[in-house]
Amino acid sequence: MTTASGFQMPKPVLAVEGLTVSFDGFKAVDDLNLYIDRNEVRVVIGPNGAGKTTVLDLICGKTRATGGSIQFNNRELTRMNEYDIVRAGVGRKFQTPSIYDNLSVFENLEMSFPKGRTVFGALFFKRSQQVVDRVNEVAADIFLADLLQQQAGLLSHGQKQWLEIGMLLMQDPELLMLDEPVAGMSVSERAQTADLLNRISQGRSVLVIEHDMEFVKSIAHKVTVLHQGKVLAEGSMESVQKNPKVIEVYLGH
Amino acid sequence: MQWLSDFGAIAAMQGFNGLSVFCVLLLMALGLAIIFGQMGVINMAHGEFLTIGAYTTYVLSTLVQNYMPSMQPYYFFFAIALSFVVAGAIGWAVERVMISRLYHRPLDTLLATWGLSLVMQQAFRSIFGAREVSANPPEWLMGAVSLTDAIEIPKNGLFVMALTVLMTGGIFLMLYRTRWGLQVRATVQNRVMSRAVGINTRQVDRMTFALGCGVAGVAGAAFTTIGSTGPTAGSLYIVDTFLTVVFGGAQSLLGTIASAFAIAQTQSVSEFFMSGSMAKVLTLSTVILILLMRPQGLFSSKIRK
Amino acid sequence: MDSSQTIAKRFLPRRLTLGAAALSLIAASVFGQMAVADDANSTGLAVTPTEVTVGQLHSATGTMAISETGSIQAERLAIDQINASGGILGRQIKVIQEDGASDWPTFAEKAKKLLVGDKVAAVFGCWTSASRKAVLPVFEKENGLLYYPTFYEGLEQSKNVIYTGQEATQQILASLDWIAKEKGAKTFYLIGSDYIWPRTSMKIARKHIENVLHGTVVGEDYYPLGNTQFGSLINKVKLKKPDVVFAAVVGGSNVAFYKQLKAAGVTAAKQNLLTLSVTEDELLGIGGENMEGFYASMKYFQSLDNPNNKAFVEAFKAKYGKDAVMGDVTQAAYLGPWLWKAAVEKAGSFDVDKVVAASPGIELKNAPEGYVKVHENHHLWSKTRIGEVQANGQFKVIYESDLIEPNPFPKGYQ
Amino acid sequence: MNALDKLMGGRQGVIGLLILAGLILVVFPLTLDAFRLNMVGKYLTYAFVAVGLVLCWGYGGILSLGQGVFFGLGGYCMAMFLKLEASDPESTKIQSTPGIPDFMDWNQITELPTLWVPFHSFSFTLVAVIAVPVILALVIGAALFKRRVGDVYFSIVTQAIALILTVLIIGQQGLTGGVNGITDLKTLLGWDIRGDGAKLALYFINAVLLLGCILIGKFILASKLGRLLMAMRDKEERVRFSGYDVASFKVFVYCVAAGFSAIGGAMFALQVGFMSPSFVGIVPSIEMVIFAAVGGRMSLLGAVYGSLLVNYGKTYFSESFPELWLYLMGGLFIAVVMYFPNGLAGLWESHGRKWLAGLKREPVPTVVHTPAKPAVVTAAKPDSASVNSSLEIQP
Repeated sequence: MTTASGFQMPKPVLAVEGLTVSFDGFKAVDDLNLYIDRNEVRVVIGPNGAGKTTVLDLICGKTRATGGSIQFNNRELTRMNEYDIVRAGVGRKFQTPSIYDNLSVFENLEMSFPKGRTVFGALFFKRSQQVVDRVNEVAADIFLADLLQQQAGLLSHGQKQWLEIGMLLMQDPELLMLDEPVAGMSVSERAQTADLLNRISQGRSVLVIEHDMEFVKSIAHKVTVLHQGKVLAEGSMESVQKNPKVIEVYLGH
Repeated sequence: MQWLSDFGAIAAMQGFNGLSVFCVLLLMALGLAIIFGQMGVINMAHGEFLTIGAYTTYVLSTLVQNYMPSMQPYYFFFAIALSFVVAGAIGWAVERVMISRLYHRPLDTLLATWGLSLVMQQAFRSIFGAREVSANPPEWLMGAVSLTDAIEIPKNGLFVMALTVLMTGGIFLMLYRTRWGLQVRATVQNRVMSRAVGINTRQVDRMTFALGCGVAGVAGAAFTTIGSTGPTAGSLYIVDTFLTVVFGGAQSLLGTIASAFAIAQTQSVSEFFMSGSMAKVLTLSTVILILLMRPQGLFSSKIRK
Repeated sequence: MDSSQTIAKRFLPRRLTLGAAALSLIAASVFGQMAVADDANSTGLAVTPTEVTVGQLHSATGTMAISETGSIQAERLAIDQINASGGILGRQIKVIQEDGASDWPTFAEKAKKLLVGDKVAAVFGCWTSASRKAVLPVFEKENGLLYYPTFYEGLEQSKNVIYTGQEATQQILASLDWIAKEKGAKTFYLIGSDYIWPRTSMKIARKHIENVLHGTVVGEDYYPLGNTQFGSLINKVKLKKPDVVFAAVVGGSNVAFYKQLKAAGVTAAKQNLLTLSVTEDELLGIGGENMEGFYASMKYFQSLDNPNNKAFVEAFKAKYGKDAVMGDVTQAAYLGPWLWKAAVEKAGSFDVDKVVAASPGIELKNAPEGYVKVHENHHLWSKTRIGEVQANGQFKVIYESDLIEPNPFPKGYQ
Repeated sequence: MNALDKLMGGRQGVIGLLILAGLILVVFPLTLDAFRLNMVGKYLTYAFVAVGLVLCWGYGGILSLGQGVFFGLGGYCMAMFLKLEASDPESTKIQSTPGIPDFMDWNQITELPTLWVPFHSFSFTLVAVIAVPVILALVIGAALFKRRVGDVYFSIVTQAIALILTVLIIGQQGLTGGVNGITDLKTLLGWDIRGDGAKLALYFINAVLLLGCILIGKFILASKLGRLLMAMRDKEERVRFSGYDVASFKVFVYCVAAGFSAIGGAMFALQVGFMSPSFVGIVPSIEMVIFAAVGGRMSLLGAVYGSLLVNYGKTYFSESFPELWLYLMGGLFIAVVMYFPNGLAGLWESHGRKWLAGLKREPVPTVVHTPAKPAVVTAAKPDSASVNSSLEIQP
């Protein structure tokens, strides 16, 4: 266990150990260790092809690991299927905003409400007051309170990003994984998002992939640098930025 | 004792039979492997392109018979070439007016091409009549080569086999050794990117589809030596052919070959021990069951998504 | 309730109907032709003083069109000839043709249309057993009259159907006897397409071979309709070396089967083959050279040498071109209208019940196949012939049986 | 909106359903003679399949080319019951073994096969009609969807299954009646189903059942499950990572579609009086897809009109110009798929409504989505059905 993530908390929420995946021999993620604590916002950075997105895929079950383990609240995720991982409390936002263009903002959020998830549950699902309240609450969080009836396809790019984050919040996950949440956002939107992330990190852990260093600075408690599927460096933003290996990797090509 | 040697001979011929069934299946599947495997287009009218080849051969053979009987022994090679051209040309046209508009809707391509197959079948019926016709292949293709007095190898079987090897080899070279093949595979991998690097994907698609249909045409020509030629002759093959390609793992030409071999041998061997119908059921069910357990087919590479 | 009778009742006082019926029966038996013409019109069928309507129900489209075209043409030819010779009971025959489209429910549907909608006096049609089975209930319910031309598996006998083709035993037994006698055949290999006619035929054949000829069946195989790969089968034949291959393969499979036999070197020189399913029609597709020297068992061949047949072939070619060929079924279909004509004239009425009643015993001396007679069981007495395939796509008739009694429910063969 | 409205899909939906009901329950019976009405009845049995296809193809994005399998199974279950009733020892006394179906007798079968025995019971038959096909669908669906088989693979596999079943039925003719199928069905519980009166009654039963299936369909689409189906077609990954077992939903609609088809098959056997493998195979299965496509793959009601129109056309043209028929059928199919992916319903949405609104000088109902009116949305987004259908299996 690296000293870095060692001793604030004996039990990290997420403990990734020796994680490895290879596609036809090519190791996209190679013997990776990663520990994230409650209330922590962790940002993973690294050059393209470093395996950042693959790590998220592995954690949420989209890709199956070739080796290693992923412990989430002492539950082994590597052998669980996607929806069980989600139900266990892991939420994941995709790189390109992935929402239901045909449905209204309200319905998009409603979809993620953790009720009526089985076939017959869905068949007889009733839009209770509880649901409506929750939706309004989240909508307020993600700055879309007055766009609830809007058809989601018509939202701006930034708003779509928020909506997807909102859909995750509906599930009230313990671990929130965001793949480039501010891509394509205006400066002001980025500020709002940073503020949003800081708010929602309370009581849960957030794992973010991001390129925009300004944004990273504004949210990251700790930064992990990936390179060729391995952890190159880990620590505070400052320490990482001083790290010669990191500089070499980033400026080296 | 006599019986034993007989049995050896039969075993040999049975093995050969398996091989020739394999070649037939492969020859049919090749065109599809290109169109479906490489382009991801489901062409339900594939069987009809096969029929086009068969009819082309039939027309040519009747012409030869009536006008230049002397050519009888040789016309067949020309017929094969012509079948390729005709089927290919029609395929090119079809791609242009129909397929090209449906690339983003694979399921709809399937339905539209099925409609096309209906039209083509009726067209054959209107032009050549509903009756089965028979292109008579050159004499040298008939009869069998007797290795021993017991072991006899049908010549047309050998011929189809040779043709299959030739076609397969050719397609392999085209796909993996030529610039065109590179473009095709590039387009398959990433349409947008290929366009960006200056590949005329439209052109590539069109040629690929035409090639696939052409190959089907050749298959049709070859089948006139072993099978019948009728308006619906091609549609008989379509399901087996698709299964072969799917079973092999669509993207992989090697897979297609392997699955054609597997299916053919199962069919041929089981036919030897049970009634033909049951053999068919057994073979298809086995394929389906394996597909249920391994939907990506025999050969398929794990892709980073 | 029988439609034609209800209508008859509706339009006529009962006594008159009965009287007329009785009268006509007497008239028919005594004066034959000269039956009371008015009575013929009292049946609720589409019969006017100058015209009588019949239906034709075959597949003009779909997979079966291949086989049924010949029948359509033959029936037309017969009807034209009858009309030319003054029609029936002084009436011209009008034909309504419906397309069964090779689809069994469509057959049933169109049969109902012809009987209920068009009120046709008789229907000439169907080819496959499946289509016949599909229309049979309709004909029995609506009390129609069907003339069915195809040689078939038997095991059926309906008041409303006249079977102008041979039933299985007629076609099979005589030919088996012949080949056993001529070729001293003891071992047989039975091969068929996988549906009821071949299977039933082969069952009859097996019983006859084992119980009567005291031979052995060394193999029995069925392939799906449309199958085109017979390599394994051919190898099995080569292994078992039967004296005779007894085949009932149909449709596209036929072509593949014989081409591959020839390709594998299994020719008449080495192997006796007797088929139930190859007529001149099929030979067009197979190509005579691919089957040369093999035998077919039919009741009719185009090459049959008698004046009736010469006239028939001539007329047929005159109407449909010199390249037209006539097979067994074509000829059987041609008999339909003539048999109906004879029965109607004997009954002196188009009323289905009367025509049916009059049918048994009807003789045709002008039949291309020679002489036929309608049996009480609605099948025909007929001769069975063995034809040897010639390279030119014709058959050489090398054997002719005596007149054989039809026996659709052969005891000891079921 | 209130429950009923939600179920029917708003006023538009209610009106549409009423019009259809009026047409098949009142107009047809009054205007058509017994013979034509019986034909319409037959067409309507195909509509069951088409309605099912709207659910699993139009909304679920699952194109099954093997619906004939379920239609056939349902039909055969019913036919087996009817055949047993028709083969009582009295009417089959000429057979060497009286009391068994005639075709079994021809195949030297001397006692009723075990498979047939339970079909002496009508209640068992009714259960089997639905259960057998649905269970099969469950197995196929579970096996394929749990493994994320791409849409096209699924289509091809289902097609192969249709082929297998056909060959099997034909091969086992001692058990199934082979190519001829199970023919000459006479009575249902002693009630002669061949008379015009009976046919009329059956027609109404059929029509009511069909409307029932449509209502079930509307209920499913109006529920959250309906929205989930659309969401899945749109962003399957997103749905999966919102904690849903995507496969189970696909299996569900597939089973529902199978169940509908089976009912259609059973009603077919009852109304037409026989069942044969020619409804199980590949060609009939794809034709049933045409019905749905022509009517509108996104519209339950459209599917019914599609079935009626295409079949009427088939009958009419094959009577008038047999030669042209296949050209028309093929052409129609190509045209619909290429230019009107949403079929008649789509055309109605895009033109009919405006026209109607124009007549009534009412504001045109805008094409904005409300969950209960999915057909409307997708009219705006024609090929969304297959936009994101991918060839390879998603890893």
